[in-house]
Amino acid sequence: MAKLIGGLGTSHVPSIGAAIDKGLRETPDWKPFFDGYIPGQDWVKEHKPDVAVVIFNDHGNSFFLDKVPTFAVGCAEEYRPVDEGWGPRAIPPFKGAVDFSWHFIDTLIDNRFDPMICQEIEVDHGIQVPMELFWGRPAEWPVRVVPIFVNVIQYPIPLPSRCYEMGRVLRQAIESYPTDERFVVLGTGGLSHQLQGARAGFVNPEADRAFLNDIAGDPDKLANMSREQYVEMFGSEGAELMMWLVMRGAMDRDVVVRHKHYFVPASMTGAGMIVMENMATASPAVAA
Amino acid sequence: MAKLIGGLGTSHVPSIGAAIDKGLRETPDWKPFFDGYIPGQDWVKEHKPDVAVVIFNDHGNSFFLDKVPTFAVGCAEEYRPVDEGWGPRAIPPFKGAVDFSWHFIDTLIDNRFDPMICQEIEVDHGIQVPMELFWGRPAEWPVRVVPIFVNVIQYPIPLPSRCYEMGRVLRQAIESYPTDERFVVLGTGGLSHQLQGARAGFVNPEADRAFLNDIAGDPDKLANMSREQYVEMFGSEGAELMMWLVMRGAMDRDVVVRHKHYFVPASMTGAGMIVMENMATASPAVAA
Amino acid sequence: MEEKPGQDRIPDTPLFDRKRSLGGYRINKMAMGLSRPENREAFKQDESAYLDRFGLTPEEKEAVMTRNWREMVRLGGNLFFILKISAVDPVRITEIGAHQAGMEHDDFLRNRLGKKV
Amino acid sequence: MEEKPGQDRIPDTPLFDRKRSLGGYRINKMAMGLSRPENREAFKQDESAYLDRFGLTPEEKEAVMTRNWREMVRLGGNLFFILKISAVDPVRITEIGAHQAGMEHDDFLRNRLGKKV
Ligand SMILES: [Fe+3]
Ligand SMILES: [Fe+3]
Repeated sequence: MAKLIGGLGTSHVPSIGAAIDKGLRETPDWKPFFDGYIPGQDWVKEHKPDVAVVIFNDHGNSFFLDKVPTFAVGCAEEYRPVDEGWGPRAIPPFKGAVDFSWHFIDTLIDNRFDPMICQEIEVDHGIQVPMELFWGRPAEWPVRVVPIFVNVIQYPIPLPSRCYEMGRVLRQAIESYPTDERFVVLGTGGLSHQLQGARAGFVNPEADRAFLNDIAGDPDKLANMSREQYVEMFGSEGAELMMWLVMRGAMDRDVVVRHKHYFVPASMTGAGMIVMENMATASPAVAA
Repeated sequence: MAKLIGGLGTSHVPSIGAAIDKGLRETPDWKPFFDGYIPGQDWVKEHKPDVAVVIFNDHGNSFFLDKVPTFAVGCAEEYRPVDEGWGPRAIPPFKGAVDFSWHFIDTLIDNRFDPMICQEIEVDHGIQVPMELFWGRPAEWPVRVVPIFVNVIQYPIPLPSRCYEMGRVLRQAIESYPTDERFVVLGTGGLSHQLQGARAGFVNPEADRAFLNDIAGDPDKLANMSREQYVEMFGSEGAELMMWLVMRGAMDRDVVVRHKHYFVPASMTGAGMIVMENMATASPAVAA
Repeated sequence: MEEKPGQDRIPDTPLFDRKRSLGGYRINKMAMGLSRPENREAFKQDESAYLDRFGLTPEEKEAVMTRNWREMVRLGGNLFFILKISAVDPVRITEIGAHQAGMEHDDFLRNRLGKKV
Repeated sequence: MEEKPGQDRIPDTPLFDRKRSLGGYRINKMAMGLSRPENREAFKQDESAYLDRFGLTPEEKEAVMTRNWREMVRLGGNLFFILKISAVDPVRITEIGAHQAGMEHDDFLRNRLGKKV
């Protein structure tokens, strides 16, 4: 059976992609941010996952307001970067883990989830940036992906606890998948930021740091918070942080934190990263 | 609070619409079929519902296979007939019950359903034909509609029991809606038919008649059947009959059957109709 | 990943599962295109060129151009999409059914649908 | 049905709820259009004509043409859509933020984002 080897969390701010494209990595504004991801990149190199399940939201690029899915799961052979207004970014297309995607969709339906099923879809910075942050900019991505789109823009957005539940179903799908492939799950988005209204520019480093602790140690607390609490604590756009709960729901109750990083502001956002392994299967030296 | 005054069930075969368009209502092939709906039309005239919630499936007209929602709920001001290949049919557009649609969507999300939310969408014969069968062909529809699209074409399709559960949430939304509007819910599709494969032309009048009994008297049995049982019993396309469970799930356990009709074949389909009221609120003379 | 439809779980009953949806994607997309008047016109004018626009394989093209409904379905075509061909090039749905059942039309009406013909 | 956005549930924090989604539909659809190169070209060539294609009201047009971000949001514009305007007519997102906060750009960077400027 397939195996879940880790849960990763990261922000997905578009300016991060733009900074890479413009060669700003070593500038004083960006260096401390990017340096924080080096341990995450090393972890990925060492653990060589085959499949990355990436939970993110579309930002008015693949979906318009005419038809907004609450959850959408990709099962395409390939996902190309979408034109967000500046032309599609020059990064390699993502190869899909098609067969697992369908297995996951079957498992979702059996568990009373109602996903939209996407055989043909383009993807925005919501998945691009996390992939670049952990895998750099290879000529071809060394992992195949399963994109999970969550509506966190148009209300009603899903309950945080529903995201957490979806993670449990994802875990079940991975553990019932008859290959020996190695899976990582990436929760993306956040941390605190607000782009609209008179509170624009709101960041909350204290809440962000607490979140990075709780996502590992007390995820039930985060899953039981209301949508309004997310907005209040992390800003109107920072509420997307609830997508990390899908990733966390796929993991065991007890996890080991391998790496963690926080930097503020990346553009207008509190930017965080975490690498976790399940305690039960973590290498003994560290788990002890 | 709003009130559920009845649950209607009907087939939605496209040939029915074509027969109306071509003026075939009085031909020997069609007259017995259409005559069966007269009591249903009378019931509607007498009870004057304000809002019709219509559960149906799109037939490769509003959605393609690139992005297939499991459940989609309309919240548009207007739903125009889609071009199914013959040009859009000349019937009046449907007016949406916009505010209730959003209330229903909120209620679904709160109850752990994951609908796609549609503010702009065209509709096919799946809703057109049922509306014509019960309301005739008025210059303007005297009810506003809430379309609920269910994927019954591309597997995995939802579980019958999930459809039934959605009906309970629909009921909750109606009963918590602060107007005095009168609601009917229409389950549509079926009954037995198969359009593809060597078993094409399969109809099962015996199973259809049993279904028309059980949908009133023993809906739990129908909700607990598997998707495969639906296909076996009602044909590959007849399996869409499970959509009637959304309507039935919105009603009380005990109902009164006001009218019922069965005719086979309408085109290649076993065609059925039912009109039910909740026992508790049915007029005493009949409920007794 | 197998591209072609597999065994029917229920005899003679093709379920439109992932394999058929994948395998029939080109045919179905081509047929979906026929819901636009300009595409119906293009299909009428030069069917072969219209089919090429959607990248149909020679096998798929032949199935469509010979109106081989059984073969279209075997290749993953879903009836709700390919039915749009009958909007351009009229054929009754019962004829499409009879063809798939491998029966004469009258036999099909009589024996499958119980009609008196 | 009220068309205009109502009270914020959380102070100074417009949630993109049904009212804003309905009210801002035209602005957002226009902005979504800018994800296509030919539309970006049309916007650059004749902004007013491009906006008319999407049926913007005079109030909406004025908000867009004066790059009044606060007003666009008040009218139901969602930042993820209207941000595409900045792909055609460059402006930093922090400037858009500062405008909405009603602050000078440097003050905004310093006091909201904690930057040393
Ligand atoms: Fe985001
Ligand atoms: Fe149908």
